[in-house]
Amino acid sequence: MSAAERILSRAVNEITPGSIVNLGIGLPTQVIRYLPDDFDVQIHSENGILGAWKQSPPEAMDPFLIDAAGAYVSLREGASLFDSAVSFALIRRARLDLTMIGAFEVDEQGNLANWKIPGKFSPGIGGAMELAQKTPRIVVLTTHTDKHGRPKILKSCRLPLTAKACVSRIVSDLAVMDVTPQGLVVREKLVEISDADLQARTEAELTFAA
Amino acid sequence: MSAAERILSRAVNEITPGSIVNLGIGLPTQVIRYLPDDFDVQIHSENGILGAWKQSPPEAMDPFLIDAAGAYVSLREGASLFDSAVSFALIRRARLDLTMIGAFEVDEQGNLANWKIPGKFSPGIGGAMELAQKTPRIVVLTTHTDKHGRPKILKSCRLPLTAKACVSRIVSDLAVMDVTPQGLVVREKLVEISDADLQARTEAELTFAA
Amino acid sequence: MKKNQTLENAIAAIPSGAVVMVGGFGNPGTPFSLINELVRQGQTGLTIIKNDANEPGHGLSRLIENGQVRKLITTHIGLNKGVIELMNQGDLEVAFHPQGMLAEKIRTAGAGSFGFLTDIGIDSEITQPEDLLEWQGQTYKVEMALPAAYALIHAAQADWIGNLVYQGSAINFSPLMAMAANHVIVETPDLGAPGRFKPEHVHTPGAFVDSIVPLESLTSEYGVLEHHVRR
Amino acid sequence: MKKNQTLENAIAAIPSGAVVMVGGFGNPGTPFSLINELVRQGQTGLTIIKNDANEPGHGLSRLIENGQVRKLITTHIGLNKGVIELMNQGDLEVAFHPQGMLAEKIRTAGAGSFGFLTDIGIDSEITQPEDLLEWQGQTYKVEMALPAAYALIHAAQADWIGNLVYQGSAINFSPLMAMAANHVIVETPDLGAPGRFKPEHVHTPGAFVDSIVPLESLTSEYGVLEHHVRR
Repeated sequence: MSAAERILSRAVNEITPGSIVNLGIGLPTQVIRYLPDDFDVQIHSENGILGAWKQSPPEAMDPFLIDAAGAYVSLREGASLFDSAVSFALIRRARLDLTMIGAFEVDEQGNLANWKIPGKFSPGIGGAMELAQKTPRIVVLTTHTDKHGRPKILKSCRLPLTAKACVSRIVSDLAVMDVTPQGLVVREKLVEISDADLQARTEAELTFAA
Repeated sequence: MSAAERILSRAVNEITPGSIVNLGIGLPTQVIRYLPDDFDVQIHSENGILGAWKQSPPEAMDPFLIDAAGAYVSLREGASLFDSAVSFALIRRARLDLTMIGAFEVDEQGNLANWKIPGKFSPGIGGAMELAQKTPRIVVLTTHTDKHGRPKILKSCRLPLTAKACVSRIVSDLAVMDVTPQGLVVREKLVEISDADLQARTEAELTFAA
Repeated sequence: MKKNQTLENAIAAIPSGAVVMVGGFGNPGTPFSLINELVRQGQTGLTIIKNDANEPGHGLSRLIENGQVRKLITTHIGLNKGVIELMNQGDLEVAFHPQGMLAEKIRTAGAGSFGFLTDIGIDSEITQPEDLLEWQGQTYKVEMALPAAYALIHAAQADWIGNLVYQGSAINFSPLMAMAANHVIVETPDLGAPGRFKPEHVHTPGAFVDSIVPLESLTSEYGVLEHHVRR
Repeated sequence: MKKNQTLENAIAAIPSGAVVMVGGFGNPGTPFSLINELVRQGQTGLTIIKNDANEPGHGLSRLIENGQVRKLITTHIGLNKGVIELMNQGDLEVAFHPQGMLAEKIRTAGAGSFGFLTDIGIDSEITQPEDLLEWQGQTYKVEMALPAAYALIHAAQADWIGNLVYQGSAINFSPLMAMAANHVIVETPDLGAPGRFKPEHVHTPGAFVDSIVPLESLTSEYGVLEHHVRR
């Protein structure tokens, strides 16, 4: 299993039946492929969809129906379509139960940075800030380290924040960690790895649940 | 012809083809009965209708479709229905061409008072303030004097204003008057009446067009 | 997720003293069945937000006549002499707003915002000096958002997950209140399975709705009011 | 009243230097034909308000690549490296807003209001001290309304008097922009007579629309983008 597959196959278990879930651009939108076809969930897409579902077969693909990442989606029974003001009203009114979102950096206070690398990457903030600030539960999906092997899970974010103290849980390719008042607590490991080795790949201090 | 009939049958000529018109509670909503069936106009009702039309026959009456006065209306081809926020957005964005509205008092500066008689009558302001303040053209339909024979067309309104300097034209049961920078100018008389007699029933100073 | 509820349980969620929005402009959109159950259960000290007070003996007027309402936030009660009298006697506190301002205050709460800047009524007696804001060289009136704990809504049609469709002029305040209240209770005579609506025809997405009460049929109070028929 | 216009005449109404809103999130809702005509006519110094810049060689990106845009007010241009480069070189001024704030700023203009009070991004680097307002004991960020002289909109269906129906995820910013712009220009491949829509299915009431350009058919740029199909 690739790192991405490990993250996605674990992340799908974060979705509880009956919930309303936003999937951010990148890894999160791919979680939808891991959901059973009859699973009771409504996927929200910031561009005005409640009830988005998996990609249609090519002959049924609707060029006027995409998710926030530009992928062609289908609609479930009971779906609704609306304008961007209603879509973000739904976000700001905390009618979502869960948002899964990517990260450049996340830290032990639950701060999230995922929109700007000053001087390098600043394509705009999209819907991330409102999702991060207003969704009751944020689960970050991220590789544990960047492509150079440097930790992405930090003591304190160095990049401009998307939102403060917003993250509840981190699902990396190595472990599942919760943000708690006592810092990051490792709940599960997704690979064979020692506590010391996991800590070595993490800047934040980890607590290992008994 | 009664006073009301004189006002209504003259008022209907204020509606130009292709226009969007709001009819206020009272005399104005009755103007709709005087419009030819094929007349090109869209009647706006503040409770969320564009394209309201005459009362349906009893067998076709829809209890879920009323105008702002509570009367059962029908819809024309091309009608649309929307919520109260959109309805008043349309008003505040000045997408109406004309509002016909009733008055307790109107004055020579075009000030309008039609919502409150302190100590006597204050049932709330409804949609009047936004209609009066934001419609490009306001035509007041009113009897020239009140039921005690006192002038309703004044030098300066004494009641709390609905909106300042908003009225373009007054259609009374006696005359049609325009609000101009030089004060009220009589454009037409709707009954046989001398200039002096009309002035005697009017507190504001009238100018008689040549 | 099925949001179906009995009438009794749905209304029992509302405590005395609650702030409750009620949809409807005149009869259309008024959730008579939900209001009647609130009358039956007897919660008191309520603050009600509704465009109007309905007409004597009907809808919201019943709740007011029964002494359950402490404060009414509204736009116009001209069709209800009884409620005007209660207001004039000091037995009912009434706050009036221009209709579009009431709609926009509710919608602002529904958008998760806290207020908006307007010029409506800015030089009229409805504006107090403390409502005025000087900002970037201009003067505005600040209208604060108007949220509520509960909303009572009538929908022509619904599905189990809360998608709503309204009818005729019964849309009015309902979609705005469904966005603005923390707990949204809907009555409908026509409840069905998800998939019954084309997604672009849904007026209120199900995410805004908490419980749905199916009505067996519409009683006569939902019908044509004879005194509003022009002869 | 018929609002039909030719493509050429509709776009000729827009002068150089104008502020123009453009509907669409990604491809859906982007009025490619109206944009292409604006490229052909060559108006310059435009300020464009659009969620994104489309992808290189398509839609808004063509207008930007052609040097006609002075300033872009947007939320995310991550799918357009060429436009990011123009921004980084200083050849294009870009102002970013969180997506829901952009939507709400446009909608606020569309509601005839002047600004709103929010807490989004209030303690982030997108907020400057001069954006903050102390009001009734709380601190808010003031977001001002964002109006425009013109809006370019794609509708799936329309009628002669301007009633619009959108399709799929192509609704997005379009109804908000139709409310917010002073002069609203719509393209549609499916224009018909009034009466074709059920009144409760209309997304944008005709009163907000000024001119309608019928399209003979939809060109390939309205179709599926192969590189967004997951294999």
